[in-house]
Amino acid sequence: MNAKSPDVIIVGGGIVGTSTAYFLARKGVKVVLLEAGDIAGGTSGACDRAIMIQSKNPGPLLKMALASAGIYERLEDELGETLEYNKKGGMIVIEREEEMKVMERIVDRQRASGIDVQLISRKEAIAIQPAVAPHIIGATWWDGDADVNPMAVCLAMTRAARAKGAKIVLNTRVDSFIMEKNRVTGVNTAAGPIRADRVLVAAGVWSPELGKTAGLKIPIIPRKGQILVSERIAPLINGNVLSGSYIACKHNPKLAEKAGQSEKKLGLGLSLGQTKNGNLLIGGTREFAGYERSTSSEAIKAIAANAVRLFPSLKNVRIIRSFAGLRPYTPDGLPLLGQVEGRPGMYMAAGHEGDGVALGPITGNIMADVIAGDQVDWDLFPFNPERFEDLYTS
Amino acid sequence: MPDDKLIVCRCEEVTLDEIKKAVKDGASTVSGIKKRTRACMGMCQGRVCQSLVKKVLAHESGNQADSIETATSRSPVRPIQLGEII
Amino acid sequence: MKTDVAIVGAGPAGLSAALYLARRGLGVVVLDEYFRAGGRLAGQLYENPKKPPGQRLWDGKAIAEKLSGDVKKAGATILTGVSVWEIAPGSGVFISGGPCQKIAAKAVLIATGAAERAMPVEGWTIPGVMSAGAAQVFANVHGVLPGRKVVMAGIDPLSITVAGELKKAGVEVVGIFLPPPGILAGSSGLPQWVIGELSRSADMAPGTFLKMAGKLFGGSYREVGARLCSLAPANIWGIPLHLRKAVIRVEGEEQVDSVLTARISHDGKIEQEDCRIEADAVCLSGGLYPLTDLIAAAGCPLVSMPGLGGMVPLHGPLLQTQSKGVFLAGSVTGIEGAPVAIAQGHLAGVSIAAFLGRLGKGNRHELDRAVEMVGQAREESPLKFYPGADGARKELAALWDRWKINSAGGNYA
Amino acid sequence: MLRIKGKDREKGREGDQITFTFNGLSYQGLAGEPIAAALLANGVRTLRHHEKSGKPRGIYCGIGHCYECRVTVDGVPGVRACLTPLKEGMEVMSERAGEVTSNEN
Repeated sequence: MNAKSPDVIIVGGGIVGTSTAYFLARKGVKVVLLEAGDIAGGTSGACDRAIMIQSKNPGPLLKMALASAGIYERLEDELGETLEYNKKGGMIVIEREEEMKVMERIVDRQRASGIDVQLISRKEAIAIQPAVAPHIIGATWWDGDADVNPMAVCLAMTRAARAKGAKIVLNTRVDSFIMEKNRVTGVNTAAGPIRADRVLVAAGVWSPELGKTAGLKIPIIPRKGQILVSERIAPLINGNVLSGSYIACKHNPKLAEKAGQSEKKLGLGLSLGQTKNGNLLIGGTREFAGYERSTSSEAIKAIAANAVRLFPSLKNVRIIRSFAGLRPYTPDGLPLLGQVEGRPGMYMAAGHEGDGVALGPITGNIMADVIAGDQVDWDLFPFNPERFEDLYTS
Repeated sequence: MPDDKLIVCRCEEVTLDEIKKAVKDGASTVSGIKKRTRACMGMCQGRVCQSLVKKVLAHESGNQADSIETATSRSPVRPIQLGEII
Repeated sequence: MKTDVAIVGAGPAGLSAALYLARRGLGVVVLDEYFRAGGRLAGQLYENPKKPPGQRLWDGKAIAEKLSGDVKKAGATILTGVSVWEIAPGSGVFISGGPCQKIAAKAVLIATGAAERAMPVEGWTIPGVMSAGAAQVFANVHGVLPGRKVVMAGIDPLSITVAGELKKAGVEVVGIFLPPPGILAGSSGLPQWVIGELSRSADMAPGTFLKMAGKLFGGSYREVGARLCSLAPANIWGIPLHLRKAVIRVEGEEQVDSVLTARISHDGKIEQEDCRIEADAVCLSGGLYPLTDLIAAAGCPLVSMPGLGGMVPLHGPLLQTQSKGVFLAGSVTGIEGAPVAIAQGHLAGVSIAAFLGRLGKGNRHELDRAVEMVGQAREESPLKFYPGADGARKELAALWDRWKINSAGGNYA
Repeated sequence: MLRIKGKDREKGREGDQITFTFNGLSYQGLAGEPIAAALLANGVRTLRHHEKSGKPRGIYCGIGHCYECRVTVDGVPGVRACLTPLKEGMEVMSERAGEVTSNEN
């Protein structure tokens, strides 16, 4: 393609790929980012905007989310662009006793991990969130949760990377790896082959297809999330809101069994936030439906009913569109980060499911260190792509 | 005519200048313009401005306006109150 | 609510389909966002020179009234003030603003018509600036004028017709101008292109104003050339038609108070700012395009057909689509006039009856007849909105055949 | 008045003269005509102000596609004035920046 080969090829222009490109370029590493469509054209452009840290499972993921939050706090200054970053807190509303029990345990563990998340009373919750339904029995609240415009983040990272010498190639699909025995030495694209010693796969749900060409079975499955967008309204929602049922089911799948058939299939749970422009983002679903990204009236109605139950005044609000994104689900809920030992030259950073926005910056930061061969301050063992036994098919 | 004064998307007040800048930033589809500028994302959902956005995209890329793909239509195609569908 | 057929759009196409289906004894619910049935028929009043004497008058409002009356008499339900927000192929449509949330139906007809293409000019958000179509609706349907002193920007059959209608209603139409040149106006900002388009459509123009335009531009190339060189406006019934001047800015704070024009070169460049004209309303015209969002959201592919006004849903000769049980009629299939829409509505009705097994074996000829009638309506059509419509229809038919073969026949014999 | 007089008055099939208010001021209109038509007939062109810029907006497409003419009618926000028939005593309000609330249950 170009005369001089880059040091590193990044496949994927979502939040993980663009932030890795930025942090690598900042180190002076010569990067080419290849994107099949447009920046934030996949999952990063079809998600909500929550950086909800209190909902993360205590452990390595939570630790990373906190580090990522630290990067976000100074990112607007660093990149010189507005990212609509807003640290205005987050709430998980609790409707039922069994949810309360699960949430109590989660809150205990999170407090032990150093997050000052509070269990608050119904009255306190209503004081913070006047629009919430009076039937809730309590809530959690943490000041440290935030939100951001994920598309703005990807675009700003891209511009900053470009300014530091990275080459960004859009509308260029990577079809396969170039292999020399087990070693990855480049990629084949529609525009021709590109060689590099190191290739990072940051293609989210589209990573498995590419992995196949290197004899890998990457265990990422698309999980569809449908979200509604409202008309612009006056400020109504403070910070981000999740429903306890969503978190409780995530941490205690037995609770999900109680949900109705249709709810179970859709994986229904409320997520609610308001953009700087005043639009509400009302989620959502978690469905295994392959790679199709359609929205359905069934889901729209279910999301609407769920939202109005928890925020009754939403019944007067108009929704103006819906969209669906594909979250990269992994069997153990952790992303695949690091070098693929059996394929020298190949690196992976994919599989964040719904945590991509929260973890994108730190992921890019860590991967830049890993790829550049710099000292890595993180224990990446839990994220090792080789933890999946059947990763290699050849 | 000054491009920064000519509004293309009435709902979100996006100017021709902003749309041209988005093209320079890499947008090659209506969706690329949407995520960079908010054009086509207001109450009318692009019924008024999408054809204009496509013209700019086509012009800047040297193609025919009809070669630019229309953004995916998704329900609801008209604003609806949540209370009406529960 | 449950019925056999849900029809989206109570314009000429939707009503004509409803009439046929209801008379066949099928349950029909017609839905429209407007509070009155008739669609764009309501604003139409012209004479069709292609019809025999005595049959030339096209009184859209009278036709709409008769048609919706007949539809109701035949037993169909017309629900107005209702928006359809999603088609559920095979099971009906979801609605807002109606007596229920869903109209369950075995077949759906999309007859959503057209929308106007925007023709922006600096200052076009100032109150008093509206689309040419809006001015037509307010003047002809509601009997309210857009202003006392009106400037029209954009030169096409619709804008000339509306300017004439406004003048007749007592408005001072200051002039019809080119739109501001640039990317957004494209070829419609080029004097030469505009003249070509006008002469192509004006020779069979309905209504006095377009006929006047026909006389002006339908003549020899020399005459057209002379017009191009001349800076003086043409004159259509006292309305100056400026082929070398464009509206480049609308001015005013709370509402329009003036319009800035500029002289335009042959190749569509601003030569010099011309003058400031006082006006209290500006109409913008950019032509029509098929309103396809509803059918597209149902997953039907759109294909680009400039001859039909833009992107149109892929559909077959019997107005069927790739979604089983979803049919189309009227301008959503491509921009054409109301008589064609009525004929298409009838065809869609017959086609839906056949789809539902309600046509009866002895009545297959009705389908052929209905197809013929659409052809005939096209022949007699007084106005072609876009050149190349016939070619586009053929191309569309070929695309449909190719899809049918590739998908092993689809659902249609 | 911008209303077509005389014989052409029959163009609209609307009914009797009725009274309604817009932003608290009283106007006359014809029952059954669109709110936007009644306001235009009274010379009222500004129907709302843009939520972000505060710039005035009025009728644009006239057939319900553009949502520029949305107003609050008897407390219900986001109503398209071009599609909504006028009724006696209707209270019509502009929607202004920051005033579009949906808090009331």
